[in-house]
Amino acid sequence: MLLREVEYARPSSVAEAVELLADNPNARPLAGGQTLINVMKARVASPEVLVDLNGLEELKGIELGGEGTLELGAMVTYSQAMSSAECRARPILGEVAAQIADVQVRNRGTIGGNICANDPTNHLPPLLVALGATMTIVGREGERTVPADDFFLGVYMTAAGPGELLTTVTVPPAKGAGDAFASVTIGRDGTGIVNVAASVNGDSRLVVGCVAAVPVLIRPGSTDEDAVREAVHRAGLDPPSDVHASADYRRHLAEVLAARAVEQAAGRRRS
Amino acid sequence: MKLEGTRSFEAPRQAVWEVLNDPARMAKTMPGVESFDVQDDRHWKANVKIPLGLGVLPLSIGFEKIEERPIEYARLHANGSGVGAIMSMATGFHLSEADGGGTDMRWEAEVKVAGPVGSMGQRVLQPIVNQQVQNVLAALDEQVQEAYSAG
Amino acid sequence: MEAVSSKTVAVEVNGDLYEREVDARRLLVHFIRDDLELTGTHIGCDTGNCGACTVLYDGQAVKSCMLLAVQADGARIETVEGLAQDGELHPLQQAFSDHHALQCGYCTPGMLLSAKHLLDNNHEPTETEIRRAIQGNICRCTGYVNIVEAIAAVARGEA
Amino acid sequence: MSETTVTPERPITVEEREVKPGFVGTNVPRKEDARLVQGQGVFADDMRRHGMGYVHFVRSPYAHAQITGIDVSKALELEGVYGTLTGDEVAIQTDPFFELSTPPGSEIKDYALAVGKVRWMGEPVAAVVAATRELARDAAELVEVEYEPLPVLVDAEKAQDVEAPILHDDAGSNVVWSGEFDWGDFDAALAEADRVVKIDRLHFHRFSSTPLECSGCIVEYERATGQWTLFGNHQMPGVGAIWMAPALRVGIDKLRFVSHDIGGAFGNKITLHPYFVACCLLARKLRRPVQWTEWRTDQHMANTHGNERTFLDIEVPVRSDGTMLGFKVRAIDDCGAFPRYEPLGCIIWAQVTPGCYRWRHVRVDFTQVCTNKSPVAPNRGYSRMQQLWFTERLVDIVAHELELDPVEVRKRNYIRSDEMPYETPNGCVYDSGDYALCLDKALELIDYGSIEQRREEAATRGKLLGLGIGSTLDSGTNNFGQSMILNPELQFSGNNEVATVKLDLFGEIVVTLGTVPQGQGHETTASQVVADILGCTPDDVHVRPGHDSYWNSHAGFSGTYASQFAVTGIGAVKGATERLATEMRQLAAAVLGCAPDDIELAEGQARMRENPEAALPFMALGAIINANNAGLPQDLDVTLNCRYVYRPPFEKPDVERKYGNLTLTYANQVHACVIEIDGETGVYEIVDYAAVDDCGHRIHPQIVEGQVHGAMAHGLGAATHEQFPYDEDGTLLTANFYDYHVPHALDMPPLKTDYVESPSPFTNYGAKGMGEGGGAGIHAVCAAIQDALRPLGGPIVTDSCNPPNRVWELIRDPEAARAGVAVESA
Repeated sequence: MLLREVEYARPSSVAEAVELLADNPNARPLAGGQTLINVMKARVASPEVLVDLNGLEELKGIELGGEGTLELGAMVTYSQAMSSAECRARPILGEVAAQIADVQVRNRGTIGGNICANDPTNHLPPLLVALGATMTIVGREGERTVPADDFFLGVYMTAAGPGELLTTVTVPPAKGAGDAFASVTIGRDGTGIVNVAASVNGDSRLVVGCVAAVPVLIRPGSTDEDAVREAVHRAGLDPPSDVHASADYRRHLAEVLAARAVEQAAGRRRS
Repeated sequence: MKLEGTRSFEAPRQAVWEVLNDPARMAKTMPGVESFDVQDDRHWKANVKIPLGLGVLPLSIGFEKIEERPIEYARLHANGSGVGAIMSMATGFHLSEADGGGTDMRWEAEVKVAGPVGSMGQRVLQPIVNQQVQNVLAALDEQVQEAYSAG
Repeated sequence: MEAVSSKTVAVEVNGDLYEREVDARRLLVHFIRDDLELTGTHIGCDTGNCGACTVLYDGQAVKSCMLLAVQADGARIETVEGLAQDGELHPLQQAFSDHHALQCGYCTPGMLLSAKHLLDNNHEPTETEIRRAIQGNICRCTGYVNIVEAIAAVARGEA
Repeated sequence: MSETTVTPERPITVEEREVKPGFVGTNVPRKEDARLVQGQGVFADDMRRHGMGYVHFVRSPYAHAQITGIDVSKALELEGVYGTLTGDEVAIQTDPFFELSTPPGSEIKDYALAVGKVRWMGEPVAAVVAATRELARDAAELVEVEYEPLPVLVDAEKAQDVEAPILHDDAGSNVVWSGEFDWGDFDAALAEADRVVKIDRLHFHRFSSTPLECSGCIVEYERATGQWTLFGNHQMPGVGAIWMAPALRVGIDKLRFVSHDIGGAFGNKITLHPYFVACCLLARKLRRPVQWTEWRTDQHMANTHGNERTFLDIEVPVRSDGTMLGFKVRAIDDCGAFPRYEPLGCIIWAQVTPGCYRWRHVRVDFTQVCTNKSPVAPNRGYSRMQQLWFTERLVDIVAHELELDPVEVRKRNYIRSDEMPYETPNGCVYDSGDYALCLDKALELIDYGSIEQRREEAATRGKLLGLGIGSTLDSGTNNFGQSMILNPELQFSGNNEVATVKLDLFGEIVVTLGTVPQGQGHETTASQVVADILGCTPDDVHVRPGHDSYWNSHAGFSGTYASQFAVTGIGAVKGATERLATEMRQLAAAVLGCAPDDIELAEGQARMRENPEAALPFMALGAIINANNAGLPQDLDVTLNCRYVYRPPFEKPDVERKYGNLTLTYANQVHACVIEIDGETGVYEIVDYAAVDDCGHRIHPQIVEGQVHGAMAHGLGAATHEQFPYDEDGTLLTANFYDYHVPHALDMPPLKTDYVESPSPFTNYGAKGMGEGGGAGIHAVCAAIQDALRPLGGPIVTDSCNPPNRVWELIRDPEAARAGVAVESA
């Protein structure tokens, strides 16, 4: 509770938002606020300016392209992703969104906020890496796209740097891929201890969350359980040890959950 | 929390050692350093703003060189305090000659963090500290390269 | 456009329009409790976990400790004080009492609004759907047994 | 001349109302609910006062350090800051709080703020008051405190080591209190036994009930009289005042405690006195009301935790048939940085020394120590929960090691219903109960007969199924004389509670309780008792919400704690109401011209038994005595305002033998829990759960059942996730709800309940205090995990908190988890 002093602006366009962000290196975009406001309550971070994105309709779109490419505005909430007909093109999105926190958080929390916060236990960073999504980032200099693999830089840090704004998350067509998400959480649907996202289609993309500052992408050569476990083992994960889980336990869970996620994803694959 | 690792530099041991003992160069390895004062050859002070993505954590940090055995071992203590935040770090650097002329560095660090950052939860604290240490090491690498190529 | 450190907001709460100047840093929950003196909305944590501060914000259940008051300009908010109409308890309020779904009553306002959000959107929830709907509301007294039962009773039209 | 003058010839006829006698024992609607469901409750943070300032505490980031300097000047320069308070001022203006212990604990100096030294991370070091909450926190950040860190002690087992850092130099030792308890003849039991089961170590973890409303108060100081009014959520103000008044160097009546609604307390709001004293000093110094609200992270870091207890070198003599003869143990209790309510926990456990069992030979070496952690205080099931967990672990470990059925071992060792009232080896009297019947009912609810079949079915799904039982006692109504066993100098014994019942001017029945309720429905249950005695309905009875010490309806032990309202609170209400009824009959008799015995109270009237037409409505009685009393007989000693102090029948204990009756009633609960463990991950789910409760006659069954639900949820939370662990630097690792996981609705299993009613022979209505539940959920989950893992090498559950990581460790290395347990032939 009880934030430090802060200034507030509610731009009416992305361009205006980018100007506000670029004007002050200590300005931060305010999306759903379900992470940022809490960090500010703890006074761990104290941005000087909050640029509220909630008025930007252009960031709230969900579009399904003819070929099955899904474009999600950064301000799409988890609840919207869960109920969106377009999102059913990639059902794993709604399935995972439904596991995030609780109803109230899902009503406010946004896809863009989830990945830009990149809390190591967040659900969407490993999922979007597994799906091979790309992120569109706008800055004063213009627009660029960054593959999910390169987007996550650290806890609370992504390729969308100061003065920039994530606008769109583009999820490629499923093309028959099977997707799955497996996790062990603190309590039912709680904070992740380890989570694993898998997308299987020819080559498998397996991504482990909660074990490092950024999601860890592993490409097991096959969907065979032993091969998957071996690939995770060889990845040499160095997860944190904390009150919820030892590093050993997290390493073990990464293998178990990877095997489960890949098995489920393979089962969901449409050949 | 305890962290440790190894790192190889493509520079001779003497060059690495000099960087480790050059406060001005060490200052450049600090994340978000704003000012740096050398008090004597064992004590330095720095004001830093550690970037945490969502904002910055301002700390003023005092460094003390505790022990040194030239060109093979150095031990440093750092004590930082900010608004309600306390950080302390004890680090050791062991240098040895690598095959082919480079230098291998084995390092360990014991980091203690308390205050509001701690209350942000277990899930973020250790990854943040880990990452900051990695950043310092990467910067150290740069400084070594820079000093070596300049020298 | 300029960023501002305070702002006048117009917020509709329980059908009444309030205009107040607020600091940008003021959380919506403090605005509701301290500035509007609607103290039925409670605070039970500082991390967005407990749900005691749940209100309906443009019809959506949200935790008012994770919004700024300045964001609420133009919003329509419903708090526990708005549930009873013309002296008649809302069916959920009555059912909570009938089923002994509250003890200390501290989580109750937030719990009622989460339940209302559920029933506004789902007229025949299963027990699991009820539990999912109140997962973001911590109660330390009841073990949720009677809360789930009370919500189910209202859904069945028994209250 | 008043129209309401009443004579027998002209009785007032009142509208006939339906009056249903016998409200006690029924589920009348809760009186509290109407305001609470409408958000109209008044909690600590809901009050405002003109010109008040907000308090923010500056807290220590170190677990152990000397304070070498505090500079508040920058804080004072901030516009909107009203003032500050530091430890130096506190040390000058107050005396240290009274300590309950004998030396060395008695030498500890405990103040409202840290004086000279900090002893846990989060300890308040200074306080700032400002015009807004936000400003107060801004200013707190500007207070500059210099520390010199000291070595940190977090491991209670190392507290007595020579090299251990000493927290309290005045005490010269980290030991607060230690003592030997030796009842029966343990050596003879060893000789008599066929086997001795030895267990190296069992550990009961630190957690708390984390009431959803954190602590808080508004304090006003009246300069004219030197009186403070503390509107807040202290749950035991009588005892709070005993600490605070001497510390503030004032008489006890200078402290007026007021509470309205309290958002849960569970014992965690018994030791708020340091914060309240700081607020008193600030209100006096700054000449304005001050308001303090504790936030969640503050509560976790620096309010109270439950006692952490380690049981070492355990020996259990057993006969081959599973008859257990007693136990020997060395217990180390960790009370954190300051004792405060402690060392009472060093004796409270002895209320339930043998748990539910007929064990006669007990030897306990008990030591309580300070560590650099947040201080402890009572926490739902205070000190008995630890002991009951220990006794339940003994039963399940013995059964496991001797390959006996835990159900059979329990039944063989349970105290039998025909032995009630039963005197334990240390002189406590279990009043009534049928533990075996409760167990049977619990087993029936979870369909015990099908367990083996379900175990096999679960195995086909890769799951390990286990059954666990937790049998517990809820000892209620303390005999405070037990404190004399710890410290014979203490002048505390017995117990008391107060109620005042009056008939007001317009006939309103007004009840004032001494208790300080926090959700237990006292307004409702009190009204049931009053209605039955006065012949009216609970709706006719106004029970004042909350507590106000200026109502003069409280005594030294008033409060809501230790499962006692059904005995003490109800005892007081019943006593006061009976006095009022007697007076009403006397008054009616005087007016109607008959003998008091001729009058009955029914249907809201006092009327002549033989001539119901001759009746006075309550309103007439109230009006006569309060406003129309001319002509009443001079010797009629009637006030219609009756205060009664209930005093349970206790003797002082035998201090030499540490022997005596420490509690009046023993409710009991038996829980049965079925879990399924994922053998690969250690993640488990509770798939079936039953709780059977016996608290004698239930005054309001629905409220009783609600308490059973809540206690079970606390037990499950503590068993699975809730813990307050510290790292070696004394950093709390679960500083708020990010890491301290409290069960939510999806975490809770389906719950089945049933009850038995074994009336207490010692109380009104045969009721027993209840609500704490003795941590049954913890015991049942531990037992179920151990049972489920039997096929995997038989690891022993030695810790009370078992999150998935720990279960996985049991699976991975069962040998390590068995290493501390041995069976020896005697």
